[in-house]
Amino acid sequence: MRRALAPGLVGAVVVVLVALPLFLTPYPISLVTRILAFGLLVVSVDLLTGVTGLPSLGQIAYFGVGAYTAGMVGVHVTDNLVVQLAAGVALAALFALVTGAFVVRTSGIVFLMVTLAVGELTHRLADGLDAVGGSNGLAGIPPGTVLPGGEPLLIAGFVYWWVLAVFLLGMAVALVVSRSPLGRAMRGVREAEGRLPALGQRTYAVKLAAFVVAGAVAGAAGTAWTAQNRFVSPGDLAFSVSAIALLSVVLGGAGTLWGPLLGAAVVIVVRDELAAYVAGYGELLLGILFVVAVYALPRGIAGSRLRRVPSVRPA
Amino acid sequence: MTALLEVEGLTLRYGAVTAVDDVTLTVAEGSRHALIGPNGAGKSSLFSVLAGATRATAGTVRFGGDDITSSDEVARARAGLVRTYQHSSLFLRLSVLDNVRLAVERRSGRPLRPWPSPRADRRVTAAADDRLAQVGLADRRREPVSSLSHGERRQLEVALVLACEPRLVLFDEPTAGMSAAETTRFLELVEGLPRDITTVVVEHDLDVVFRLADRISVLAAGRLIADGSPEEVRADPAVNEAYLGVADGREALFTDSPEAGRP
Amino acid sequence: MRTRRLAPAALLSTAALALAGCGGGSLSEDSGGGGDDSVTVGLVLPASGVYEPLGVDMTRGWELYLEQNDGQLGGRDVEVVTADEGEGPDVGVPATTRVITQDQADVVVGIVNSATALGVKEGLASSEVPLIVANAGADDLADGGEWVWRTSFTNGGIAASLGEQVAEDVGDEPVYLMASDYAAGEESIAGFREAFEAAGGTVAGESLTPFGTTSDYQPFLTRAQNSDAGAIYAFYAGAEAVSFVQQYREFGAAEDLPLYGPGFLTEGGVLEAQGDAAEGVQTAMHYSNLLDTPENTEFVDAYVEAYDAQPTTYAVQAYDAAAALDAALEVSDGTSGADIAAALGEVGEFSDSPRGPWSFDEEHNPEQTYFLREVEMVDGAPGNVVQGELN
Amino acid sequence: MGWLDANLISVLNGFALAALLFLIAVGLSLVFGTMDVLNLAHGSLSLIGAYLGVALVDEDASLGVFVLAALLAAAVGAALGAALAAMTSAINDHLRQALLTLGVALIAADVLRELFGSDPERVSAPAALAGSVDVLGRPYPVYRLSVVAVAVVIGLVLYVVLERTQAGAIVRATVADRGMVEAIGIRSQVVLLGVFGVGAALATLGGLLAGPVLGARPGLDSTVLLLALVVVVVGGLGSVRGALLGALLVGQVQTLGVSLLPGQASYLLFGAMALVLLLRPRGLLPSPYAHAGGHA
Repeated sequence: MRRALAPGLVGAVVVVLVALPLFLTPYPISLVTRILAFGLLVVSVDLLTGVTGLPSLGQIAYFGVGAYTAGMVGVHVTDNLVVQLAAGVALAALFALVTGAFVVRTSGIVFLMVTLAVGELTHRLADGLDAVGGSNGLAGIPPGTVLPGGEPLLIAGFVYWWVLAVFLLGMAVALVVSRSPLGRAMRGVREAEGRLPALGQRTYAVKLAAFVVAGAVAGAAGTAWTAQNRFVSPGDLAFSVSAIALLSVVLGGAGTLWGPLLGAAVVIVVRDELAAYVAGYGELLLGILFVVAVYALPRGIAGSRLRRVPSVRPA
Repeated sequence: MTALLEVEGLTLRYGAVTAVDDVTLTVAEGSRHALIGPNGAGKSSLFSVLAGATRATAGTVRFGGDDITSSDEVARARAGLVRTYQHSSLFLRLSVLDNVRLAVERRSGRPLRPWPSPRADRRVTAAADDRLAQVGLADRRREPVSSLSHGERRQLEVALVLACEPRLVLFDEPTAGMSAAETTRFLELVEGLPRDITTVVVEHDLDVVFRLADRISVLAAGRLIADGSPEEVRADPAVNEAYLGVADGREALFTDSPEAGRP
Repeated sequence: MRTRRLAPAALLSTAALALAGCGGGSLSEDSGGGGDDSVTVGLVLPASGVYEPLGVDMTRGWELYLEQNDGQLGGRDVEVVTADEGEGPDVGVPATTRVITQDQADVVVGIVNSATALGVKEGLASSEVPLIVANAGADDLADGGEWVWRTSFTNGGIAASLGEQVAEDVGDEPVYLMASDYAAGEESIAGFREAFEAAGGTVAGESLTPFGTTSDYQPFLTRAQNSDAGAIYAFYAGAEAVSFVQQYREFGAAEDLPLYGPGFLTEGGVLEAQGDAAEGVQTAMHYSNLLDTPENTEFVDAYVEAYDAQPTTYAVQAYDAAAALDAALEVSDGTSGADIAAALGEVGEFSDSPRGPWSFDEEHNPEQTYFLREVEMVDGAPGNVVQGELN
Repeated sequence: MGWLDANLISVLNGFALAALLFLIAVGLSLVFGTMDVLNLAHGSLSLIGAYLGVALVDEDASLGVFVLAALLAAAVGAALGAALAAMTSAINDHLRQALLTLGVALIAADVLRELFGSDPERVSAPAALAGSVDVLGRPYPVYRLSVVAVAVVIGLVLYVVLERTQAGAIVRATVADRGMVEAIGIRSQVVLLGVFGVGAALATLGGLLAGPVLGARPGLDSTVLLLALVVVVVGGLGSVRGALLGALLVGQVQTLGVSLLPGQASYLLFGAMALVLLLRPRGLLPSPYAHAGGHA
């Protein structure tokens, strides 16, 4: 089945990523920074959608909680990024636990729509809460520091390194979980949710655990987003971001974790970078990309070494 | 011999339809019990109630002395009352090994542990491999289930069930759709199960039933009309009549189509 | 299998190598352009999303000024790099980041969305790049800080200019306030309420209407009609303004409740779509294409000739942003961001703007005249006819 | 003024909105029920209908012109629906369908923007239905009242066709079990093409009829798509009656609900949806024929 990527390869990729600021100028490095933060959000969507088989349009809510928490901690408490990360992840996981307790009772299209509702309600809450800046967003977040009393990170390359660290941490959590007994149970839910109870396993517990882990990873992604932009606005929590995140998963190859990451990179590069050459047509390019991908890459960018399984409908 | 499963006055109604009507029966520990009956007799309904997938309208079910009438599927499985599925319901895109590991982990590991632990994982894998060897699938352990044949999938079903360390296994028409060779292999597998695992088989194929069972319960129109050794049941005129409505029952008993029996 | 597993690394390293062609590294402070005598302007305007019509008008206003000045500002050659602001900060902030880091812009002009403007404010300040806001109206965006200048308006300012006039018009009757439920709407209502109540007016009620669902204002219009209000003050823009004014007419509110609001309610393409439904709506704005001054007539003629369309307030804001930059570069010592920001403080009054004379106040917002406009049919099409000055 | 007097107009307006939502959403629901395709380009179909209104119906258009435009919109919709059916027929996975149809929607949005510009446009009601009549002492737009009538007629026709005709029986059977319909020799591809065509035609027709109420503008496609999704999921996927109930509920939430709880207006729609789905995951009136609507 899904064999681990060769450790050597992973190591090489990490080395390249760490070395990037040595030869990339500030703009490309900020682009890669954005891809990493958004990519981590997409990985959290993949944990639910690809690994557990629960298509989610709601991870943006936990991303938002992480991002706003980091911002609020930055404005009111401390500019220490480690504290912001911890607070963001903790609150996002807590929010995922509270909402997930209800949400994971559903599955399939209904899960998709309930998570959409959670995402939209969070979006509107951010828009309406003056304490977090309302529709104008939360501005005035000071540049972060890594060590207490250390130098604030103002230079693109250093901000990138922090975001990379958060990314690697989140990615490690996702990989570890996906290879754990919980990960196996999550794939079990995806493959045959109805079968697990007959083995004595409550799917509710598995789904809720997956939801909380995914929420925490999305929260980490949110704090990374804030660390880079030093600004959060309700626009970051829009339905379109959720949709693009979900489609990045499909584009990359659901369930593989690294495939959706590539999907996220392709989407950001196409929408934000290529689009700069044809101003105003970013969405057109994205649309063409999606349509072409469906036919040209039937199993996503990551491909799949599995034989295609004929889809079996539950009777 | 002590009773492992005791069913008393079990009734299941869907609106005006009574699918299971006041059934009382006992499954002895270590027995090879079979549940048969003509089309629409209520076998599947009874099976579903015993497995905990459907809630009975009335009556009680005791398992190992405990009242499990209101326990759900999960609680019954944990207590050692485990079912198989008529249509293979496996984790198709997971490997054969992972399918069994899911069951082993539930039983003897920490199924929700969110990190791998080499030692615990080795133990689980070893236990899973034992089960696979037991059902003869050791050489397919790395394959995805989707690449298994129908018969192999039924073998894997058995491995999954065994991994749950059951005291009683409910088989739901296990040989439906199998070739003759597959059926033979499957029967050998079930016959080879240790005696501390009790089995209850719901089955259409009477050859299978009479080869496996040491005790047979017969349902007709939701009621239990006979309950005894294979010889007693074979000789029971009520059984023959229920199956046929005509004098010679044996023909029909063998030509029953497996599909038509489901409500 | 081997090759497939290599795919991510291959992709990443190719990307890295390709990008490395840009040379450099990103571990040192970046001072951002300024080295030579020409000026790089980052023009960040929406080319997609709901604000695209504003982006079109503003690009035209900007280009018209440059054309009229032979592509030079303050006697220096200007290189313009454009970026799509999109609909919100999620697109606009990275776009702005690109023009200042990648394109090394010395100054950024544009920004329609207030959230985007607030989102880029810090980054621009820390990069020492001045921002000339040509639309975004958030009240505290320009606060006298060194790097932000605004040629448009403040939400509260426009709203406040109407207060006294409406109080006078309605006499004893109260006014019902309505606005789209986001920051600009709240600021607009707050600004109006303060000035209106100071002038002796009373408020009958207030509704903030939700965004982006059905744009159905009937429940709120009915509330206004059921109140004892004698007039409505409303803040809407774009498609919302079209729906609102149309429903204001259809549900009969127009029959007994005169409608007042900031000029976005009936500006440009919005007014075209509203057609005669907008007749009689009275708005406050710092410009109207029907303003009868020699400066404006000349501007409108040139604009119509160039684009075969009537100019809007948005176009004038961008036109004046170019004028402000022109004036600043005229007196500036150099072309670095800091030079330009310092020079913007010395430009004085703009006396030949199409909107009439204006200057930067101490918070760097425009000190300007607001006009009371009323929608009337002019040559068969609705237009914002200027009724007089507000202040 | 009594509570009823004050809110009756909101209730009435809720019905008008529900009528439009029903027309647009019912196609989405049927296509999902029969083809198992979640068509995210559904909102684009409606926007195309609205822009057809912009192009064909001018301010003093007669009722005849409006009806012709409506028929043309339906025809265009049917053709586009057939094309979408062909595009999605080979793709069984819901997520890849979503990728494909959302891609189509993004492309359609930019094409429409090229053709009609990005300014919001108004779609005129036919001259005969312009203006307002007094309802309970307040002016109410005649056009909205007519929309309710049209929706009732179309809803009845749909109901009769689905429940009382041979074609309807085949469609119902396809909802229940696609394989079985093929087994008895009916080419389900034809059924699916037909349903997609009709569903899309209703979407464009609904879009055109909604024009004088909602206008035509970039972005309206996704607004309409979200609303239609809420309507069909709340009502129960694959069922005409469900779509109707969902539309009625969403219509009232958006008018009466907003009028009673103005402070919570922004949260009402999605809050209501979340509540319904948590209590009744398959929607209020799931199709009696449909397989469990839960799987993705």
